[in-house]
Formats: sequence, structure tokens, C-alpha cells
Amino acid sequence: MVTFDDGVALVPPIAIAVPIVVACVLLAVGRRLPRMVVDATAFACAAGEVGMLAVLLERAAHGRVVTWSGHWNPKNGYSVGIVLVSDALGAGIALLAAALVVLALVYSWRYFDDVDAHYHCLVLLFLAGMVGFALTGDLFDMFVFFELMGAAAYALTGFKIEDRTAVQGALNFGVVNSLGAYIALMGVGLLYARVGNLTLPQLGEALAHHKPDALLVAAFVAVMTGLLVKAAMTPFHFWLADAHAVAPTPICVLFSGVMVPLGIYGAFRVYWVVFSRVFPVGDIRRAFVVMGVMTALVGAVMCLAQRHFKRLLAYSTIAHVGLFLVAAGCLSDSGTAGAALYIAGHAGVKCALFLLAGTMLNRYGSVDEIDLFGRAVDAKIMRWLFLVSGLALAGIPPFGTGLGKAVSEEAASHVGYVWAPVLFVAVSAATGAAVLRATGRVYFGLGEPPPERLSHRGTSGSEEEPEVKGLLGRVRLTMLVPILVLLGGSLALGLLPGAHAAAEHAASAFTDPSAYAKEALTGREVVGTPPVHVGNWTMAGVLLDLLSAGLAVGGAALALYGARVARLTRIAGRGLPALQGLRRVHSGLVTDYVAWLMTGVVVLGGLVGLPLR
Amino acid sequence: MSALIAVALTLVALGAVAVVMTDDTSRQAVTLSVFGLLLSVLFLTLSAPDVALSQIGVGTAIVPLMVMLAIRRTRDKQ
Amino acid sequence: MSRTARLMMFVVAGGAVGVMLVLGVLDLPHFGSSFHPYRDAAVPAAVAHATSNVISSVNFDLRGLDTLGEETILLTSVLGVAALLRPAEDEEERKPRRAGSLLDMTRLFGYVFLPLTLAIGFITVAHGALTPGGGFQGGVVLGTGIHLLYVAGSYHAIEKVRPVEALEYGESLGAGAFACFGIAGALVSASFLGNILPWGTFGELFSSGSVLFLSCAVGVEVASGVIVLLAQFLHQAIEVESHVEAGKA
Amino acid sequence: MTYYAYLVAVFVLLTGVFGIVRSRNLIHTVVCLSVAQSGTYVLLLAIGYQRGVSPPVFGSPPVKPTTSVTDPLVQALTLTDIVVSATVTALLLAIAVQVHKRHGTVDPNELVALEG
Repeated sequence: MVTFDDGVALVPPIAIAVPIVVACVLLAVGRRLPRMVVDATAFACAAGEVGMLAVLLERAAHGRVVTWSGHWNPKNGYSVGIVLVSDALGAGIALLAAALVVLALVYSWRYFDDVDAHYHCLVLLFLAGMVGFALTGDLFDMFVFFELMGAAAYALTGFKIEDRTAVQGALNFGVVNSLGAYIALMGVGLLYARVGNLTLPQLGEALAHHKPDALLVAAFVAVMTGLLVKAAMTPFHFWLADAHAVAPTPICVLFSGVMVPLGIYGAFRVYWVVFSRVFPVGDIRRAFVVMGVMTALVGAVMCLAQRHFKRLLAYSTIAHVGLFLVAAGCLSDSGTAGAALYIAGHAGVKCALFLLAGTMLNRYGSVDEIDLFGRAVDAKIMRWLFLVSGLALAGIPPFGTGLGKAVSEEAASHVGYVWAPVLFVAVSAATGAAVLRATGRVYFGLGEPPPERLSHRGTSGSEEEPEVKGLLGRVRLTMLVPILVLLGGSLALGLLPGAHAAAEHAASAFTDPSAYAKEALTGREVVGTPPVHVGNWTMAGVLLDLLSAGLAVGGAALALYGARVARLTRIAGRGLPALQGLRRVHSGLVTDYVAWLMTGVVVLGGLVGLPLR
Repeated sequence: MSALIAVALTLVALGAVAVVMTDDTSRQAVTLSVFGLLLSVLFLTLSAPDVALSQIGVGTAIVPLMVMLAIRRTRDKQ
Repeated sequence: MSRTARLMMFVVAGGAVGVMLVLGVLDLPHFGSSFHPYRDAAVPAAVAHATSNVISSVNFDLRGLDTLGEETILLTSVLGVAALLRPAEDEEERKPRRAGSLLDMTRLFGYVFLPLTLAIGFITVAHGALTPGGGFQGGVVLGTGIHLLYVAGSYHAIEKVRPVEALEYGESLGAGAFACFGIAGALVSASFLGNILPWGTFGELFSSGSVLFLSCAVGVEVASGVIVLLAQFLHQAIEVESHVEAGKA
Repeated sequence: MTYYAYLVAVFVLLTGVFGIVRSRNLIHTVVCLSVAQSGTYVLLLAIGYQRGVSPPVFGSPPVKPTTSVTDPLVQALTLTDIVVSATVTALLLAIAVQVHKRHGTVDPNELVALEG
């Protein structure tokens, strides 16, 4: 069912414009309104967005919703206008963005004291950028909304201007992401010169079965660079730990929950629609999987080495980005479905963990695992929430993360990477172990009190400025409810009977460029593949998930009590110089990050271009 | 006509090197402004008047002014 | 990483990226060739909507969503700068010292060129659909023009003329009008940002329908946005004294 | 002459990135970022140029509309790009001012708050 002028076809552009209008109204009259009214207006707008995008998702699940802006519908396959194409995955990730903004606004209800309406306006404009990026079908429009997301994110990251790490993190974030976007724009220019149009369907049709020459390799690598910098793939990932660790807690939820996955969504959207019929599948699969494995390993190792809880979660996001890249990089329907499920499940659990970190920061004034040793043993509810979230991060069934991991492992081994389950189990166990270790130290007081020499290593979390005037007596309800909703959402994803089948159906639409182009350009509906009937959980998947959860608990115990076992300290001692080297590479200097960014472009170019020689 | 474009392109390339190599903060705003002007001239030779007008407004006036004010704010006060 | 190691890494990586881009660029059509399929479709479309300046037609009519995104980026950045440069707890304002000596010629220059620049700005915005220029360029000229008062007069003179809060209204009015026009177009004629106003006749001032309206909306937004942006930086550079620095300097 | 414009575009981009990597002052880093971006202006407008034709504006000396004009789309893209450059530069300059307030220095090599 393709609709040019149907009612639902107007939902995507209106879903982009409404947050902008509400932000303008709040900017104009925000100063006079009491804080409660500003919070309520922003909340109502985000809730309205969730409603609109839910309707769009329900319609898009049956077939793409195509909207040509400004009535410039294509005539015999060519149009000068911009197209917005919403398929199931696009509308789904836009809905995820709107839902997380609602929860972030609830969490930050009376959270910042000295803020006027500027904070709410920036969050709504950030939402408009994310929804626009998810739904657009035009390459330059993706760049515009990419920059809109970026501008709002840089300002929100540096919002706590009294915190000296916040402003430095915001600068690193801004310079690296903007440079990535400008390199992507070079790629867009090259593509436009070759094809003469900018919309994804017209680019895809014009380049289909075109011999991959140097221009297409340069354009592909340049556009992918911009998108994969936002997705924090190694060696573009350095900005993410700095930005996540210092941004206000509700904003970290939006970064890890949906902004970083939007980078992956954008990269694979451009690959499938424009480049999938140009390059040999084997080369691109190898490129994505190699970069994905590197990202997963660097993320996992750095995650274990952190003591600043929000930095630990940031590196866990990088590790999971590596796993998403390996899953989606299999370039198969089930791989894309696994990545989609894993992203949705991970969003719920990781955002709950960031909100929990926020409560830790605001009750105890620090997020440093070493300084807070045993300080929070009295927090009855929080300690169990932390424990459950740590296990869920490791992928324990029946959470959505477990389902996504199982489907991705099965898809990767199906495509030929039999070692993939080992990587998935090891990396998710490592991130789970790090969270459980921190929980054990702070909320359960387990393990020996850390010796003095540990206290100076790396970025300590004690410098972070609490975001509430004076520390909280107890956790407010407006902070607890979003955490429960997020964990419940991830749990529901795992338990929903049709989840896997729906993801497979959506993935089959996502990975079909010719149907995308035909529906966008001619409006004639293309009958998609019939929905496949597949169960959620397989025995192998459940066993692997339980294994990774068990390894996570074991790893945490090892970290807490390992110092006593002499042999273990010797092994750890040998591995230390490599770890120290890796930690020195994460220097916090924007000049290093840009040098690493150029190296990443060369590696990507080599992986894609050299096999074509 | 294309000789003019080649000259404008060379000047833009030299301007870029000049902006990048000036480490003395007091002169950065001026070199950036000159670079913006050179870009406007190039845009005119590439018959893009709209963009040239916009570049003169932004690249020659506003951004260098902001850079100058930022440098003045971050110069260590003796 | 030490500075030399970083430069070495850049020389190697930058060189390789340069080679890749140059190889890519060598496959482009020749410089100055006549292969422009989009232009062949865009010029008739602009003429159909009676817009003489095809670039403004592409900006506000054919690809209106890009310009909505662009204006929202401007709004977000000005908002971000206002949020980032808001006074922190440990800062206090101090009145700037008397301005330095001023040449009479600069004062004359300022007061003569101020009305001239404002007139040029208005003309550029109004004739956006006809001559080169448009909402953005006119807004920039207006935004910078007012600061001639600062050149000619003094900081106090300009502070009286541009109340920053009133200009935030102008900014949100411009961006809001653009987005509302889009939504109205969608509700009325099922075409988001469609050119639904009467197009008028080709070549006249009031032609090209929504292009003129959107151009003026952008002009208002850019002018007030630029003034608020410069006001923030002027305020920081002249008035704010931070204890942290005072303590350290 | 046929590829000189494209080569200058790539050269300006790489010069800008070189400036960022070697910079000792965050303000200069942001300035070099905007220089890197102007590389994309040069590439876009060089792609849209056609030899010996007038700009796509038919209003200033009223002239009969013709399709032998330079490409309007690249000019619209470059306009949007210039706005993005100005606004992102303003945002990053504001952050750099705050970095100086909190760290007392703008030399990127002396900022050590985010190590490890």
C-alpha cells in the first residue's frame, strides 16, 4: 500500500515540524511561564510525537509510506522534490527516539533547577532532528538533519557549564562529528556529480549494476565516514566516551539509546538503497565485520578498565555498537533483524542504567566506583535494579537484549562466521561483568576495600558536578518510573510472541533496494515477501544467553575477589602494559581524535577499495 | 574566463594555507576574513552570485567578528 | 600521543585519504561540462511557479524541507550559544570602561552607512525571488548592519537599540512561521511546504507565491538570530568577568 | 585545467584538517574546521559550473528563462552549507570560551580532564 496523498502520508513531515513549532513557542514565551507549564508543554509535545509515530509505524509495517514534499510527485521516475520514505525500521527507530525523549523529560522533571526553557527547546529540536534523519529518503536532507541533531547535541552536552569536563567533552564531540559530516558532504557532492540527483531511490536506480570505479569507492567511504563517526565505530569512537560521561543524565539516555544507533541505521540505509547493487557483497561484509569486531573488543576492554560509572556505560555502548555492526554487517535479512532487535533491547537496558547512574550521582555526589565503596548499601530498591540491569546488559533471557543477541549470533554463524557466538558471548559478558562489579562495590560493599594506589588511575568520577542543588534525600518518583518503564520495555520485547517474526519482515523490506525505489518513484505497491513464521527463542540462543550471564557474574566475582589469588595477579600484571597503552591512546585531546579519524578513513578505504584492484 | 577561475582557485588555496599557518591569535581573525573574501571572488567567477553575497556576509563579516571576540575573551588577562 | 607522532600519523593518513579522494575526483565529468539533469528539470519548475531566481525557488519551493532544516539549525545554534554563554554562578557583570577615542570620520562613516545598509538589507530580502539574494543574505546584511552603530557610536548605543529578549521573539517568529506554513500547507492541500499561495506573473515583485513569504520569514529569523549571536559574544568579551579566571590570572 | 578546481577542493579540505591536527589554540582549531568545510563549497560549486553560461537568475536584467545556466541545486546546497558552517562555528567558539573559563587555557595539549 503506497500512498502519495493519503492522510497518513502527511504524518512524517508534520512529525518533523511539530517539535520545531513547539520549541519556537517555548522560546518566545518560556521566560514568563512557570517551570511546571514549560515541563508539561514539552512533555505533551513529545507524547503527541509518540502517538503520531505509532500510527505511522502501524501503517508502515504493512508497506512503505512515501511522501513527496511540496507536491513534487515524480513524473516518469524523475522528481526535483525531496522524498520522505518511512518503512517499518525507519518509523520504528523514530518512535524509539520519541519514546526516549518522553522518558528523558519525565526524568528531568524538576531535575535542573537553574534552567529556563532553553533546555526543553534544545531537547525538542534534538527530537525533530532525529525524527527527520530517520524518515528522510534524501541524501542531502540526511546531512541537514545530521547537523541539526549535532548542533542540539553539542549544546546539550556542554549544558553544565560549571563542570570542566562537560565543556571539554562537548568540544571534542562537536569538532569530530562536524568534521565527519563535512567529509560525508564531499561524498554527497561526488555522487551528485555522477548521477545528477540527490534522493536515495533515484541514486540507487541510477547506480544499479554500475561498475564500481574510484569515484564510487571514494563517495561510499566518505559518506560512510560521516555516518559511522556518529555510530562511534573504532577508530572514530573516541568522542563518545568523553561526551557521554559528562552530558546531563537525561541527555546520555538520548545519546546511547537512539542517537548512536541512528548512525548505524543511516549507514545501512544508504548502503542498502544506493550501494548494495554496486559493490560485491563479500567485500562490504568483510569490511563491516572487521570494523565491528575491532569496535567490540576495544569497547569491552576499555569498559572493564573504567572506574567512572558513566564512562563505563559509554564504553559498553561502544562494545555493543561493534556487535550491532557485526550483526547488520552480515548483510542478510536475519542479520538486520537481529541488529534491530538488539538495538531496541539494548536501548531499554542501557538507558535504564544511565538513569540509575543519574540517581547515584545525585544521591552520593559522585559516580566513582572506588570512592563510593559500600556507601549505598542502604538503598534497597536501587541495588536490585542495578543488579537486574547488569544481568540484562549481559543478555540474560527473557530480556530483549538476549533475544537480539541470540538472533544475531544465529545469523552471523549462518552467513559463515562460526566464531561469532564466541565474540557475542565474550563482549556482552564483559560489559555485564563491569556493571555487576561496580554494583557489587557501591551497592553491596563486596570485595576488599580498594588499596590507596588505585585511587589515582584514569578519569575519576568524583569530579562530576551533581545536577541537583544539594543531594537528594531519597529517589524521586519521577526518576524511578522511567527506569521501570525502560526495563519493562526491554523485557516485553523479549516476551512478545511476534517480535522476531515482525523484525524479520521489517528487515526484508529494509534490505530490498529495488522495491524501495519502485514504490518511491512510481507509487505502485510492491508485494513484499510474506511474513515468515519463526519463534522468538531457540534452545541454542537461550543457552548462549545464560552462558554470557553466568560469565558476567563470574567475571564480576573475579574482579572483586581476584586480587587474593596470586596466579591471577601475575597474569593481570602481564596484560597491564597493553592496557596502559590502550588507555593512553584515549587521551581526551581533540587533535589526537582527528588524526585517528583520518586513519579510520584510510582503513575503511583500504577494506573497500583494495579488493576491487 | 577559465584563466580568471584558475587564479581565483590558486588564491583560495594559498588563503587556506595562510589561515592554517597563522599561530598568532591576533592575526587569525583578519586572515580568516581575507580567506572569506577570496572565496566570494571565486564564487563570483563560478557565476554563483547568491552564494558570493552570502559568503561575504558570513565568511567575511560575522564569523571573523565572532572569532575576534572569542580570542579577546580567551586572551589571558595580565 | 606526542605532537610529532600525531603529525606523522596525519601525514601518512592524510596522504592516503588525499590519494583516494583525488582518484575519485578524476572520474568526475569534466569541469564546466553541460551535464546537469537537475537544472534541466528545475528551471521549468521554477518558471511554472513564476520565480525568476531559480536558486530561491530550489531553496524555498522545490526543496523546502532542506531550508526548514537549515533554519532550525540556525535556531538551535543561537539557542545553544545563549544556553552555553549564560552567566554561571561564579561570574558577575562589570560595566565596560569609557570607549576609547573615536575618529570623527568613523563616526560619520557609521551614521551615513547605517541607513544605507539597512535599506540594502530590506531590498535583498524583498527581491529574493527576483534578483540574487534572498531571505538569508538579506538577513545577514541587516544583522551586521546594525552593528555599524557599535563602530560609530559605542557599546551603550547598540545595547539600547537591540533588546536581546525582543529579538528572541523575532527569531522564534521566523522559524515558527516557516514550520507553521509547512504544516498549514499539509493540512490545506495535502502538500507539506507546497507553493499554495498565488504565484502572480513572472518577473514582478509579488510573484512566486510562497517563495517570497518564506524568504521574508527567513530574513526576520536570520537578522534577529545574527544580532542575538553577536550580542552574546559582545557581552562575553566586554562585560563578564569570571572569578575563576580572575583568581588564576 | 579540467580537474584543477576539484584538486583545489580536496587540497583545502586536507589543509583544514592539517590545521586542526597541528593547532595549539582551540579557537584556531575551530577556525581550521571552517576552512576544512570551505573545501566542500569549492567542490560543490565546481561540480555545478558550466563554461560560458550565465547564473540561473532571470530577474535582475529581465531575461527570457533558458536552461543554459549554471546548476541552481549546488548553489542552494552551498547556501545551506554556509549557514551550517556559521552556526556550528559559533557554537564551538562558545564552547571554547567556556573551556578557557573552566580550564584557564585554550591549548588542547594542556587539557587533561578526560584521560584514560
